[in-house]
Amino acid sequence: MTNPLRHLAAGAPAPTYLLRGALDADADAVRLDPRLRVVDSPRHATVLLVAGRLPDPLLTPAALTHDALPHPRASVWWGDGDPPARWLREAVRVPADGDPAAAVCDAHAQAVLGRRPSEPAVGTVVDRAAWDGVGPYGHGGSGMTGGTPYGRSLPDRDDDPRDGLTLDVLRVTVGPFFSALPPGLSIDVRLYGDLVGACELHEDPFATSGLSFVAPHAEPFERARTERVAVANLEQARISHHLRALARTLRLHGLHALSDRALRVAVAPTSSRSVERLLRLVAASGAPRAGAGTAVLTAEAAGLGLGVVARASGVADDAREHDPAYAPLGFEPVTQRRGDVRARTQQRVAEIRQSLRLCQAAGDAVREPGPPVEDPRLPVDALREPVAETLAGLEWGDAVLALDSFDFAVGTPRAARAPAGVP
Amino acid sequence: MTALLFAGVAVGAALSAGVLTAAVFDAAVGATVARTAGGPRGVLLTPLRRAAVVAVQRRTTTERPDARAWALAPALLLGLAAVMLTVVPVAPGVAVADVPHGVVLFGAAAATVLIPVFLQGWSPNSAFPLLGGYRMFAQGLSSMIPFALVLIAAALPAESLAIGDIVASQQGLWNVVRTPLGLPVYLATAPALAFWQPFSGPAGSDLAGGVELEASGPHLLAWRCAQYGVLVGMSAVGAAVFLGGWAGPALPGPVWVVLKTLFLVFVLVVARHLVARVRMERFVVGAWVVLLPAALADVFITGWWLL
Amino acid sequence: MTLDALLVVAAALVGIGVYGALSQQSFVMIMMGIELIINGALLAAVALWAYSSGGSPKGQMLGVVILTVMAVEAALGFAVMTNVYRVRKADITEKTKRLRG
Amino acid sequence: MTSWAVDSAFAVFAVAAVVTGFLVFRTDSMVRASFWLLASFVNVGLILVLLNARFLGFSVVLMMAGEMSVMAIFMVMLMMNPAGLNPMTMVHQHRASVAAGVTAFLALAGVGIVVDFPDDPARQDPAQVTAELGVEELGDSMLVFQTAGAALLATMIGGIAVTSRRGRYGTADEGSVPPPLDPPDAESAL
Repeated sequence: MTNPLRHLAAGAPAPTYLLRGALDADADAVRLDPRLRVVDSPRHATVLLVAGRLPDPLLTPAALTHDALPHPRASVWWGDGDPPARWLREAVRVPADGDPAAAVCDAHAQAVLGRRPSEPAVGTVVDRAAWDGVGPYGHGGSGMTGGTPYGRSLPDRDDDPRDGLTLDVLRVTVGPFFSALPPGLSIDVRLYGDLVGACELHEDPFATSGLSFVAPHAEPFERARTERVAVANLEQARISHHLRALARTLRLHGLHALSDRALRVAVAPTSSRSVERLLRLVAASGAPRAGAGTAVLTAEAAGLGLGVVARASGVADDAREHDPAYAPLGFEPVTQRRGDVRARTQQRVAEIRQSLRLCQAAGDAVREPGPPVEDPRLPVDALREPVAETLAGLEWGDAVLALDSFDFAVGTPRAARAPAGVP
Repeated sequence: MTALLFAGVAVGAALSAGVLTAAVFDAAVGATVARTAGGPRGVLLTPLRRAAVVAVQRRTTTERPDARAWALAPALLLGLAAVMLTVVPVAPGVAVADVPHGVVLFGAAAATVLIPVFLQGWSPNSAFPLLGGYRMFAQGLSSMIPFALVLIAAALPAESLAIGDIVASQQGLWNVVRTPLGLPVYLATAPALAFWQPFSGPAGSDLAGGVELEASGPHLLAWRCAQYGVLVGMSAVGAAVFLGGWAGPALPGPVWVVLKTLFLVFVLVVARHLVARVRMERFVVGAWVVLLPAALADVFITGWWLL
Repeated sequence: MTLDALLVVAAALVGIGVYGALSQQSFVMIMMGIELIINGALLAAVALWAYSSGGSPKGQMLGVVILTVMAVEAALGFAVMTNVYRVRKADITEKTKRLRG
Repeated sequence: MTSWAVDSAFAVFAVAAVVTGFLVFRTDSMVRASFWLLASFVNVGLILVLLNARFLGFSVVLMMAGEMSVMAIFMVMLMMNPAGLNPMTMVHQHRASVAAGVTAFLALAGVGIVVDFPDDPARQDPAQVTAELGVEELGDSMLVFQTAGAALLATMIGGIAVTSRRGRYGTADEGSVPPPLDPPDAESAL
């Protein structure tokens, strides 16, 4: 087993598939570790990193994802307490405050060098009945294409929304671990070729299972409800939050290196110059200009209490406007008009710049608890149905970008976005 | 028979050297953009190490794939990349296949790239790779015609379809000046045929890898090498057809060929890391409304110049 | 490689094409049969140019015309098929009995 | 190239062209069928290259790669069984078709063998062949060439007109209903 190829492979950055659980936000720092490389498809990974506790409904999909990894494979359970599933008991364990990158790197080397046996399949294999058909040519149950080949019913037929041709429709459920969606979120889609027909967003499984969590960078928003927090801290947290969202968007645009850079700026304490340079590169890439006119959320539909999303639709709803701590800083809410994907991305970029200014102006000003906090995290439940409606009729890539532009924060405690209550 | 063997070795060597260099460029530019601390040793070794990981992984399979077509796809793509490299002349009269119809042969190979990419997407019997295959057809069919037209425009001054003659015709003035719209249109369509970012929709991250999604192990390694190979082949022909091939001061001809090829590879790699993916619909509209008229204008401008 | 051998291959392609065009129910498959027939014709035309025309360029011209015919056939075939499918929701010949009028 | 090399290459390409052409109608999967057809065309293209008609040969490959892509899309779009997971046979008048195919083959092959074509092979080198074709296209046969171009233009316009959903009298598919699966019913329904 000591052949040079395997040694070379053992030294590579470990290709890791991230099973995004309650520690998803903490995993942003892990993504930047040069010892591993987070990949988009479990087929390309050797290590499955389970980042934090998973709600019960996600355990079966998690096992199936585990089985999609090619041999040799290993999994790492990152979190405190007992692993949520039996198959994770044999996995390498790292406590929540440990160093998952080192563990992943080690597990990768052990697996590749054959020092640790590759993990067997753990998911329940659904036995699809072999199907021979019943017609004179074995061509199906009823008519030309009846029957349920291999345990799946045949696709429906429906008129194509663009052209009116009656064609097959594919019903698929995407998620909960699809790398382009928020963690744990699944959507049911009717695909007309590459066009999304009716679709439905599932509920946030973390919130419904009572497994809500607070990302470390969002802690100031939680504390600000009850404690005194420096304004600069709050605005730093906001910059970090928006940069993380921007990093995810860039990844969807195929700009992985730029996305890593955005994440690096988001995770480390930032100087306004490095943020400004990053934003210039991002603007030059054309990514923030994408999605004009797609997934429009009108001002009426957006309503109040949606933070960034509402402001991108032209609703000047910002809790900071009525916050005494912000009054001396000359705060004015920034808004966009159109409420489409482009407006939301540009709103985010504009708010990063605004927060940079506020940070500098604030000095060591402190915010007193009391008035509602302007929290950038948007729970899924706030917009589930309107978002599903805006996705209908988009090409799949546009739909993914559109969903991403809302920047849903799964697992957010329900109190986080209290209705602003300001007309 | 020895000549054939020699040709095979030459193309194989050029292909592997090209693929490796492109991968190193990719790692270097990526690390610079991402501000990753790595150092030159890391940049040189990382592509090799990553390739080694993929090589030691075992293949996975899907439920009822078309195994033969799936296995064929990377082999076919590698073959096409090799065909593209055979027609590149490195010095007057020196090419692995100095055929009198080099441009047409290259065009045919570039057009055929659609087929292995679609097969790679269709064979695994999985939804997202299939969507990647559709995207490749939409992208490839709309970029093929402008791609072929600018090549024809570049062949006009040479009055020959042989790439060697096209290079020879540029000794005074390179085609990048003489057919001014040629290189821009070429650089907008060649990466589309090589499904290379910013035209990476067929293998996009919104499809979790698209046509690559279900591939793993040596199959994936061959596939990725083949993609780099196609990229290098397109750059090599682009350098010969638009940048004067072996022409250049001081250095010997073959060195210029390599340098110009690497320059184009570098441009495409930088574009990969700094330009966001072009939406499918936007690309198709752009190809028919902007690139096709531009390519036709290129043909007319060149013709007018020659008259 | 002789003219006879080439013409036999071309005839085989035409024969398969005729079989396909007549036996298939699906419009697309019928078009495939027609394509094969044209393919055979192209081969025969170029073979005759190569072996018994003294290299007259007119023979190749015929090849170019055959390629054009192939393109026209495919484009119009798909167009008509799309329209029949749109109007009659039929993708096989058996479903278009009403075309008899 | 030596003659035995050409002969053996021809034998390979010829057998491959015919076999892949036959497999088009022998597979359950419509996508596979279109790629078999592409393989048949590529092999014919290679035979054309052997015959020194290289421009035509490469053009066939270039054209067919695009055309078969479109064909495959239509297959996935309109056919009930694009992936071939579902064994099926969709043929009618099978025997008559076999007879017609065999007859066509025998008749044409017979004509090819029996008729004594003039023995006057082309002797130009490949580059010259293409140059002559170019001169012919824009010289003596310009009218033919232009007609082909006009025909293609007409095809494009006609194709778009026929496929377009929006027509002069409203949408094309207004009131269209899927025909019953059983043809006799379709007759009686009228």
